[in-house]
Amino acid sequence: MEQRQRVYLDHAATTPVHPAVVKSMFPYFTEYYGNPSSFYQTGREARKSLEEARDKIAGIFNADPGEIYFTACGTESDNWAIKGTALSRQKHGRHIITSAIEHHAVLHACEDLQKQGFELTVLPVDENGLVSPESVRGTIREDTILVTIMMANNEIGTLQPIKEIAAICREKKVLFHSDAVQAGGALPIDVKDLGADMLSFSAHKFYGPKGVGLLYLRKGLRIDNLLSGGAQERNRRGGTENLAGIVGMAKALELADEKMEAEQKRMITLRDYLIEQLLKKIPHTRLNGHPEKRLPNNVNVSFEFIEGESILLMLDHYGFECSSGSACTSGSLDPSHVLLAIGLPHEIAHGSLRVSLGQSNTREQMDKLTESLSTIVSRLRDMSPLYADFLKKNRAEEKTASN
Amino acid sequence: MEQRQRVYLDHAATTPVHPAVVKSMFPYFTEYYGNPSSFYQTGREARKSLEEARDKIAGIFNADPGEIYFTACGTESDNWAIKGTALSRQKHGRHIITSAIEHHAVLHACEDLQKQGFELTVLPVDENGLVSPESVRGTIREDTILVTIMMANNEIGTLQPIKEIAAICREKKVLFHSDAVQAGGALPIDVKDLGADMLSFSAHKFYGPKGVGLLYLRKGLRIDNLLSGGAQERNRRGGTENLAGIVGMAKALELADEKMEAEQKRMITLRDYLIEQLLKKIPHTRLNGHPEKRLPNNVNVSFEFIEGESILLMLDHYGFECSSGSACTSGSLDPSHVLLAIGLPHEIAHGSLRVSLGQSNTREQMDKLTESLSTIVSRLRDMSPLYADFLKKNRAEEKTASN
Amino acid sequence: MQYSDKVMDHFMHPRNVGEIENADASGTVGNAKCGDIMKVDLKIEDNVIVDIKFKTFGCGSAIATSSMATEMVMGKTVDEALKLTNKAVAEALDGLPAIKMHCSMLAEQAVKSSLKNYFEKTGQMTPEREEMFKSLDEDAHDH
Amino acid sequence: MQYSDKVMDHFMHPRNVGEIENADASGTVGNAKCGDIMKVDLKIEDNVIVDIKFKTFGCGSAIATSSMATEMVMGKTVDEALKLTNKAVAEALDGLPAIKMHCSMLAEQAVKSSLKNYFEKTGQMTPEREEMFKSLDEDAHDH
Ligand SMILES: Cc1ncc(COP(=O)(O)O)c(C=O)c1O
Ligand SMILES: Cc1ncc(COP(=O)(O)O)c(C=O)c1O
Repeated sequence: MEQRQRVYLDHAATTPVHPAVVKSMFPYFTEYYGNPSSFYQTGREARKSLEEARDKIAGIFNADPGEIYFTACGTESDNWAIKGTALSRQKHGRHIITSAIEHHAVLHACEDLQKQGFELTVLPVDENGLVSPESVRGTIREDTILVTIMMANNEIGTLQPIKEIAAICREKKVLFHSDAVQAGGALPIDVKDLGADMLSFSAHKFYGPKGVGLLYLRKGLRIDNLLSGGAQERNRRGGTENLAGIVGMAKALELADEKMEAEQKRMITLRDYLIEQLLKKIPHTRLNGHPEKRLPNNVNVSFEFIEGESILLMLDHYGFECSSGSACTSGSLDPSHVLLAIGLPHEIAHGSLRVSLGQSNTREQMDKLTESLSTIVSRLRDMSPLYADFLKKNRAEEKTASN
Repeated sequence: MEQRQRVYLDHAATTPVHPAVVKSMFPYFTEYYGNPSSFYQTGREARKSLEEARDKIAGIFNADPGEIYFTACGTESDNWAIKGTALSRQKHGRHIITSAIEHHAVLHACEDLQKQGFELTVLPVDENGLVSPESVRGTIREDTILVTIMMANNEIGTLQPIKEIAAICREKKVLFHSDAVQAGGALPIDVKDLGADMLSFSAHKFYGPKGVGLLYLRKGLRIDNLLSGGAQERNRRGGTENLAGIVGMAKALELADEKMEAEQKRMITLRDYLIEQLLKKIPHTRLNGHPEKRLPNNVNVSFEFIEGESILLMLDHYGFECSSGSACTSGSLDPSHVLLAIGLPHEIAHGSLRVSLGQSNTREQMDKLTESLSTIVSRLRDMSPLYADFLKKNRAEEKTASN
Repeated sequence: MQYSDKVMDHFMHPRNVGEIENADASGTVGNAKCGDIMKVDLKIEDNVIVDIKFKTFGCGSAIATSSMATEMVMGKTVDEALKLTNKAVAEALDGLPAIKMHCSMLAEQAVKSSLKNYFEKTGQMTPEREEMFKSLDEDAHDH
Repeated sequence: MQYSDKVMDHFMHPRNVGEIENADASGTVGNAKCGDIMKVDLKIEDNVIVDIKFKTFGCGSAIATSSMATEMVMGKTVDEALKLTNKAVAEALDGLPAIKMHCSMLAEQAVKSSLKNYFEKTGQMTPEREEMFKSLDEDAHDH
């Protein structure tokens, strides 16, 4: 394949690690390599760095350091919050509420519990991907033990009314978890203001390293362990701490926090510009997800009559790295459950594209992307029997109309 | 505290990352940062590196690449193997067999299951820390679904007869898991020869990074997921892969494998020299664990009449970083469950010291350590009421004898 | 997942894209729900395929296999064309990722479906030929 | 867990280590099972502690608190010594890690236990003094 300049546009999948983050991690491999549980100097140094990272992160989220638990990834945080709550609360009830557009880390964790006899209610979303807080209220029962609704959707970018949902759960005395993996580092988060009981984060979504995440667990809240073992994380998550990763995560969050406002503004401008250009320059294109209540960096569009993987493949050929709404690449032929949940017909869902912007992206790249996409979409439409049918139907209608 | 040259002697707790390993990881932070599940070039490159790492590791263990599942640590591997087996086999039975000297990652995972209604048999060990294969055979019942016995003990270094136990389990059609965290990189491992169904490893024990481990799962074996989510690891372990960590783990294992024989020999020589010196130069000292069937780098001794933390503290002051058999440092006052399991009285267990050697340690350091320990032990004995009692009793006995 | 250079070539520069006006036969397989539709038009003279065109809605390998399959039967007699297998298409493309093998299946079936249409239209359907289409209805919605 | 410099000083250079031959009183608290034993010997003249020695089996902070506690009561009258609190010992050491506070408790109790022995031996036990020892038996095996 010919090599061109690559333009990375899939920051919702993962981000490059920020050079300053790599630098912050570096000493922990060969120099400060101690086990934070160890007694001697090298161990104490490690412990100190560990707790400094925790303090830093807690500060940014307006949490207590004792509310931050380090994990291996967003998936672990989600599984721990959901399964840990279920196991610890099963005497009170076995009913769990989630939404139809959750990440698989949440949905599959819930389904694991379903197999063990828990009952699951999966709330629908509206055409913009919004969960209605009132539907949460209406669905909570006597035996409901957990509501888990994501903060920001990873495919269509829709932001949920988490604060309202948290308030309802608090009122109803049901625990509330939110998968905030896509929100971490992108939106300001104040746990006290938010009122959620548990929040999941993953470092590699905000220019931190892969393989490290965290779970915010509100003070006083006790849930069962998922990873039992040593006394790490105050006896609640065993395993020698990934200190380099944790230090890196803290650094990455700090950097994101410092430039949050400016970067958010820049992302929104870029995002809205790209959306505008795509809708203007490519006919039969629709925006998926909420027009305003969406992640600053998320663009998700459907191009009618064509299929997503072939769009991605051509984009890749032209040097643009994006993601599709079709799960075709993962070996399944089903389009994304999120796009179906917002009511897209299968063939439209198949023709979707997610562009998730990041720190290195520019307006110039948006122009080039729009241009390439214009070409790609026409080429694929020219090959598409669906488009041919559409044109024929159109022509027939025009004829009828002009008669 | 005054700064002296530190001598690190706690390689069973964790190891520094080998510089070549750090180097191998480096490109994966900022350059090859793609998500291995992504479709485009950056993702495909990541996928390729991921599978190369898997192939390399599989080759070293004589396993199929499809039998290697990446995890976040030894603790996750242990929890997954044990809980995953239990949940997937509970219709066949709810009885699990383990040993009294397992790491807490195994013991606590088993205890979590106990709380959920599983039945646990904890096999005793002999005075050297050995589990008897025949006791495993005798304990297996109709409803036994899992036997989990560690390969090498992390405190006293005893190596279990895993091959025999695996054969018994195979004969009895019970799944067999072994926590091989301390054996990984230290002993040659051939999964086909060994015959275990599941094996846990953790990279930071063999000069790889913290926060990455693996579970070997024999081909065809299906257990429930612990971390459900995306389609990673063939749908069996969700979470974006810690690619830098995985590449580092493969590199570390490769390095360990290359110099396995030579390093094993060197370690055993150093270990036996230190044991000999300590027993010779410090009276009332005993070796814990099996004299021959032990990890090449493990020394565990008890100094009678004194307490472990104070030994560690003085050693730390002199620049030696070791670990104690007392769990005092972790906030509990109980001595290690392993030392109690081999029959040490509490006060002897409290006075234990673990020295776990590594690549940088030398014979000269062993001499210095012995010297420092001589001084430390006498100083502490001079303060010890137990030692005073012992001396008085001795004098009284001598008197009686000479009468 | 990595496509071969051959697949990429046929994807980026597909052969025989289009429709044939007044085609002698055509066939469509797949459905939008599954994410793959292939339509094949044939121009046939003396039972020889003198022109073939396709339109495909689908992933990269769906387009590449359509292109390759049409190229492979172009100029063949209808009975030779009937022997086209998905394996042969995949091999001609230097292989397909395992999860994409169904696309080559679809290409085989699109060609066969157009041939079936031809035999039926021209009254040439024989029991032997009928036999070759047996798998068609089962598999087409099954991929 | 990090010890203060004061703790390290008293641990590395403990004051008043030893035994007193023909001590006027002595007391031992703790047990080997828990990993801490402290023994305190007293030499008392005119109800004033003129000498005090300890022997301790235990962790770093057990040794440091023994050293500090003995230093704090040396030269005091027995009734002044009776007012020693674990909190005062810990403070004098610039604090102890939370999980080590029980050690300062043990030091307080070791001193008190020796004083109790003194009062009993010399027939000086009064109800008021008795009151001061109430916590002794409960806590000593409880830490
Ligand atoms: C025998 C054994 N099993 C499991 C573990 C847990 O490994 P990790 O800390 O990487 O989770 C360790 C080390 O801590 C160990 O020594
Ligand atoms: C919303 C959401 N939740 C959870 C995850 C899982 O995070 P990780 O891959 O770090 O386990 C992701 C990303 O993959 C995500 O986007």
